[in-house]
Amino acid sequence: QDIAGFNIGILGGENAQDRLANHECLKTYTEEALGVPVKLFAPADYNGVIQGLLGGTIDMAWLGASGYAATYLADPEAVEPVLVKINMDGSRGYYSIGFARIDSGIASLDDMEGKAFGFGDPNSTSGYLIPAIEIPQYKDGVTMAPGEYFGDVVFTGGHEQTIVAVNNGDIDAGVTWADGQGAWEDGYNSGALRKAVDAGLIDMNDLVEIWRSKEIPEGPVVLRKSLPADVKAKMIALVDGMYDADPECTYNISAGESLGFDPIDHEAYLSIIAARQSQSE
Amino acid sequence: MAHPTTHHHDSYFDLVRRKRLYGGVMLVIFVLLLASGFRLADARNAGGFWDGLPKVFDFPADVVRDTAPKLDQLPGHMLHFLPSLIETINIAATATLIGALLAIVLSLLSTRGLARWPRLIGLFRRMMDIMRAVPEIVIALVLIFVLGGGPVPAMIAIAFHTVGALGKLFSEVNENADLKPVEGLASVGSRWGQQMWLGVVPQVLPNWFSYALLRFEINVRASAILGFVGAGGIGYELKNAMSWGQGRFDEAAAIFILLFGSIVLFDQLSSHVRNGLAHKGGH
Amino acid sequence: MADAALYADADRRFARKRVIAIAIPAAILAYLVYVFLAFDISGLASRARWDNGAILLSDTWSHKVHVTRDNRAGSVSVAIEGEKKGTYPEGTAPDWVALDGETTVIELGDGHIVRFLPDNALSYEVPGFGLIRARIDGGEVVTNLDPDRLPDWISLSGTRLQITTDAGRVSLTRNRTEAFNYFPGWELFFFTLTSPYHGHTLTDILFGPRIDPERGNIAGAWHDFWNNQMWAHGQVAWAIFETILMAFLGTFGAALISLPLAFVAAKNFTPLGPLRFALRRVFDFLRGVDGLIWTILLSRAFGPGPLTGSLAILLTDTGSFGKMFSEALENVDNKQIEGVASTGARVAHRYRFGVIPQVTPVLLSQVLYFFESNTRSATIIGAITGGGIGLLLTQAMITQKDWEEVTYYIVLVVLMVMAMDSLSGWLRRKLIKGD
Amino acid sequence: MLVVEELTKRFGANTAVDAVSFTVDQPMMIGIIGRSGAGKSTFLRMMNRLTEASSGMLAFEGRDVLGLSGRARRAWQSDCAMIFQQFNLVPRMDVVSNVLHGTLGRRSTLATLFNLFPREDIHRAIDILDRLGIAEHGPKRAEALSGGQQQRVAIARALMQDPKIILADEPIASLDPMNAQTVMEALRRIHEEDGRMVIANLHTLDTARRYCDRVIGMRDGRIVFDGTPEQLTTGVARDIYGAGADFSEEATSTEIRDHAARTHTASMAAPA
Amino acid sequence: MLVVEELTKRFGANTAVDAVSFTVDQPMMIGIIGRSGAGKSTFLRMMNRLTEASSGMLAFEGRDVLGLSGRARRAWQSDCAMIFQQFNLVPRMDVVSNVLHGTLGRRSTLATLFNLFPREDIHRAIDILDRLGIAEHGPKRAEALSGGQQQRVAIARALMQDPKIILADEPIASLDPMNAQTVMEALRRIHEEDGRMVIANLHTLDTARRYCDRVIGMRDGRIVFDGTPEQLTTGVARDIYGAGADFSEEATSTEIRDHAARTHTASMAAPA
Ligand SMILES: Nc1ncnc2c1ncn2[C@@H]1O[C@H](COP(=O)(O)OP(=O)(O)OP(=O)(O)O)[C@@H](O)[C@H]1O
Ligand SMILES: Nc1ncnc2c1ncn2[C@@H]1O[C@H](COP(=O)(O)OP(=O)(O)OP(=O)(O)O)[C@@H](O)[C@H]1O
Ligand SMILES: [Mg+2]
Ligand SMILES: [Mg+2]
Repeated sequence: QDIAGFNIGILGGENAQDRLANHECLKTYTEEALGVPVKLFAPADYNGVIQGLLGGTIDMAWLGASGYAATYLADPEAVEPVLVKINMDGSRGYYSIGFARIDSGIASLDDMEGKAFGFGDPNSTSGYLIPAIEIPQYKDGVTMAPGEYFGDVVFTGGHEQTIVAVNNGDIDAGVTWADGQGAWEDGYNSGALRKAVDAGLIDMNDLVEIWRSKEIPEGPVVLRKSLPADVKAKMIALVDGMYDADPECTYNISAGESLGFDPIDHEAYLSIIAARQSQSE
Repeated sequence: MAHPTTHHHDSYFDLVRRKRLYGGVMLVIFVLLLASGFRLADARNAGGFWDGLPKVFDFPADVVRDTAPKLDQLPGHMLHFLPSLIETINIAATATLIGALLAIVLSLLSTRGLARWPRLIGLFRRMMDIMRAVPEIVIALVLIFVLGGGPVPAMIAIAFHTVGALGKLFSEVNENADLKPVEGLASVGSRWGQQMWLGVVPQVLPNWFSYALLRFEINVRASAILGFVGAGGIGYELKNAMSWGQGRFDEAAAIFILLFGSIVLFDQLSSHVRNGLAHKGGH
Repeated sequence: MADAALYADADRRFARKRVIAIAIPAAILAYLVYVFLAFDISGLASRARWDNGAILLSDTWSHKVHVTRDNRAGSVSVAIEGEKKGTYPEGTAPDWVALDGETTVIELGDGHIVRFLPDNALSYEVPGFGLIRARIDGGEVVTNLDPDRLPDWISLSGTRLQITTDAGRVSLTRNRTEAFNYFPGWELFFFTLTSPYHGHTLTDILFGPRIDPERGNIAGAWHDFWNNQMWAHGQVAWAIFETILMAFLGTFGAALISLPLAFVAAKNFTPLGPLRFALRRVFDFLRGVDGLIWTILLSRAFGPGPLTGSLAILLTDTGSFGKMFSEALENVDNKQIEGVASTGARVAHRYRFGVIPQVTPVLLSQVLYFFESNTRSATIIGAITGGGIGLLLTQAMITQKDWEEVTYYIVLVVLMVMAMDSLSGWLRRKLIKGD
Repeated sequence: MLVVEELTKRFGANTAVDAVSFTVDQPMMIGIIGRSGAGKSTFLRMMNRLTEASSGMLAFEGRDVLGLSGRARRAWQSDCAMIFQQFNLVPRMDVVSNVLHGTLGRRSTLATLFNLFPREDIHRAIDILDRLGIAEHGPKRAEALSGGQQQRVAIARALMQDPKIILADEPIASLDPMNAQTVMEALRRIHEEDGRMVIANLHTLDTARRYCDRVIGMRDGRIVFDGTPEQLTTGVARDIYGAGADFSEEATSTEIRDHAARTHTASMAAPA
Repeated sequence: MLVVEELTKRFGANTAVDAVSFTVDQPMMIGIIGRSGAGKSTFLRMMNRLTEASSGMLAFEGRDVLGLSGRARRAWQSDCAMIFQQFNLVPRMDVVSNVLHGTLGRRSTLATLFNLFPREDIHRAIDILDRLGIAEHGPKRAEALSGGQQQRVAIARALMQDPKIILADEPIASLDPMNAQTVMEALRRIHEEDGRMVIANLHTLDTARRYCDRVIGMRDGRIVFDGTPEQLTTGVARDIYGAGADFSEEATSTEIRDHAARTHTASMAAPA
């Protein structure tokens, strides 16, 4: 069967206008490859793209791992993961980093008893799902229910807001994402901390890392399952081969340096899905 | 018999022709705008209108499916979220109160015939226009950046917008106020504040009050919405529950019922009070 | 002397008035105090980050240029706002940066001079303070500063040095040496560095010789301005249009739908009580659920985009209009209807000539008022569904760095809303008073 | 040609029109007088079928008016034009359109829904306006006219119906004396020139005396007087108005007599 | 004690008051007459400083009235009470409060906000109302009173100011003759008993003749007559009113003469 158009949903920490601009090259390539008009959508939060995928109005997106799990749990037949970004060192993961202000005297989760802790967006893997599961494993007695171990647990709304909130002292510690490469004082090579440093919002001397998750798999590029097989094949080939064909465009769509994309499948996300399901209970 | 009045006939037919032409052109333009606007929006949307129409109830169905087995937990959830609801209502009430008080001052300052400094009327009007034009969400986000999350940024943001919105309505009310009492008070050597308080306020208070109530209703909704961007209250809880999706829709449903219930409650309450005012202050 | 009873009565009345005059402000004050306590306003003052506010404020009217040295590779780059799109071509730099092989000399102005020295060293001459020297030694930051007597504008740890002065900001870590220089204005607002028109004045472009041999000046300049990568004016214009489109479709669509429904919900036109009651509750429901929530519900069926936003506005407004229209219909003056009815006119004609002419001005003015206020709502709705200026605006705010863009968008939104305000006012006057 | 028998209207416990009977043999100008609440309006409204009668019979040229329904009822309304105290025009529409509404009983087609009336009707409407001396106001909105002019528009609308009867419910109560005279004279002329029957509710005796061929007095829903203007003595008027011996006819007068006194007191009363 | 010199007020090109000069040596009751637009109101408003003069001088007991500002200006307004044609009371407030407003020139805004009027002021207000014969209406809202009563409340407010001068701008123009008489008599009594100066704009000759000690006639902003009531002949009046030979004094009269004619025309004009 044929398709009349192709819609790409894009997420990420950059502002919408930059995101759209960065994906303009992908749009051009896709139009060439599929011969149909392509539209880009940059909704404000994960939920917008997830709803689009579930409703069948968005054909392709690059989701976070938790976002994929949410989509899968809502409708296993909606999308399939096809590709994942490869980092400069060849890894396919990143970390959730817990951090606090250095002058608060907090050095680890042990010092967080009775203090306020902040997550980002509930649909974020590193900003919520993984720390929500792994932090309680830190030691006995740690739970994520407000008022039990932590004095309060809040959602700040996103990585950027978490950083500002911790820096301001609104909350005592929070979690955000980083690639874990490079040095703490630079805010690592990439991630939300690095962006805040570059923007002049924070001084890494003021902050300290208090916790780090296990490696989190990068979120997959997903395609709607009901797309025609040839469309899927063309798109996979296009994105997979992008790094060789147009490194500049790869840089743009992966929001930084990377080694391009590699194929991946559903199995890689089983643990995340299980984690998400356990959080839903 | 038509002879002496031919020109009446002609002039009327001219009028009719002109009116039909204008009316027709306006109608055509409007229909064209609407139709092409719809097609454009449809084309720019991810999903088309006609394809989406049958799926309109998918999302509510998901929510219901998720909530139905956990119906017994709803009252518990509601109780749990009640403090957030109260926070939302407090935000709206405070913002309406502060906004209305400032709007009163600004509206008096910008009403011809009442203004303390007639030359500055334009300035105060522009001020209100701008306050009205800036969306609450913008101010809230800026303030969250400076003050941190919580109810205060939302309160200030809503109050700011309220000043502009109510200020305009209030000054329309003021314009219809009878100036005779004001002049009478001016002639005894009273100050501006006394003239306003005794001469204007008693005349316009019922109308001010009814507009302020209407605004309060709107502000309850606005403060719930600002919760979506981290300004606390019930909106924040709703957003978290909604965007998690499957698994927490029961919480979303509970919050939704709370929020909707209180909006309807205030709506009914305020239209009740306003009707009462309208009838009492008939003249 | 008047009757003592009159005195006593007046005294009593005035005493009561006085109590009311004091009780009402006191009640309001008490509530405000309660709220201030509940919202912890006093604590807020201490938590407020005015320096964040200062960054925001300065960023709204100024921009910064990053001079960055990669301490591992040794390469130096100059980039406006540190963005790839604003990077100066390799080997070029603005005139306050001297790229001199090993050493880079940066004049921040007011006598502040920063030098990126060989071996990952750094010197910063701060007038009135002295020369600050720092370098990376064995992965550690080593400086000539006395760690116990640091001024509060210097932040120093074993791994990082940061100096913030009025002239700019300098930081040094193992990986990078960086200097920020601040300038007023929105850099690259018209043309990015890649455009041949960058740095030319308007008169140059309009009347000067051809700058780009390929294209005419005006067409070329317009093209580069419209497609400016940094500011994306074309996209922003489209976003504004999309926002207005959402408001337009939503408002007028709702008006068309609610008009017939309002007749059904009006007491004097529909004798069927239960039907009227049911319809009124539907209106309440549509109105009670905010547009934003409708947006979320609808995004499953229609996906992101302006249509979803329009439909959300349409749903809420159908509720509002339904209620307002039916109230207007209940208030119609019966005289006109009776006048038409007395000639033996059919029901349809009674409505057409007895009802429609009277309610049109009321309805029209309500619709236009909503149209204006919906352009503002559409800004917020767009922020969630992915469309219009609202999305650009909130996203630029949430990422918290592009405050100059935020300012740009806010100015545009305010202008847009004010323009809609005057347009609707103009239409109201034209259609209602004139005719 | 008009027979009214035991016509009654009850609003709940209150009987507004109580077994009214009378007969009219030929077109004439009839005035109904009576004080406020006597049932005058209710009676006219029942004739035009704007209000349903509770019981009784009303026949015009053999037509059983009260039994008509649907098309026949509308045809009757078209034959029986009504003029109201408050004019009951459509104030936002132009004068000619208002007059054209008089044709709606006969020409209620789809085209008229869009305010598209036949050309010859428009010409006739303007001619009628001309006859009433207000043709030059044709293109104006009705609300832009003075009360007297608006009432003449209402009369034009009535004439446009080409009715057999014109009912006028206190046509001059909202008008100043000058305009009142013009309007009453117009009605009288229509009666005389076209031979149409006119029934007018009036609240002043002298108007009824001056313009009518026959006067019916009502009180508490019942007819208490039916005769010629000449028979209408002050004593009879006292009965109709239920007034005591201190009743002064002048208290109800609208005649223009004492010009100087009026203008200055009128100008004083207006701003009060 | 009152000196007016070359007092002028221009509204754009229009000169409303044109170089008016006169002097008053002792408290008296002065009537200013002239037809509509002659500048009477503008003159009084300038005296009270409700309208700023364009040029000229006005001094009262040596005080340069036009140069005052701020507190001194308010003190002058407090000394110079004003009574308006439309009473200019606060209609929704009770009568006693309205009278108390006369003391506002001396009260702070905050005290006003909380309704803190001293007890003795309240009692004095009631005494004044009593003097004017309306003490029993004290608790009623001002709007619930008849026009004549409202004007007396306005006079009470003026007396509450304990003023040196009372300015009255057509105080009886909105009143019926009965009430007009009461109000004029009250003003006259105040003048005679308290010795306050009263300046009243009047639009009728006979009132001015009957109550005033001195009459000033204005026409087109200028003083065209200044003398005793006795000097005010019909010829002079013709000058003032700019009327031709057909001028009848009675056309401007408010005296109570023909009661029956008045009441019925007044009742008719009201609904127009
Ligand atoms: N729709 C109605 N419902 C109830 N009672 C009514 C209604 N219309 C009229 N009445 C009552 O019927 C009685 C006669 O009223 P009607 O209007 O016919 O009197 P009228 O002679 O025309 O008086 P007016 O001079 O005030 O117009 C009055 O008591 C009135 O209150
Ligand atoms: N605020 C104003 N702006 C412009 N012109 C004014 C203003 N007030 C009064 N005038 C003009 O000044 C002239 C004198 O007016 P004024 O009201 O003093 O006359 P008057 O003698 O009191 O007349 P009336 O008997 O109608 O009250 C008139 O031509 C009037 O139009
Ligand atoms: Mg009647
Ligand atoms: Mg005057």
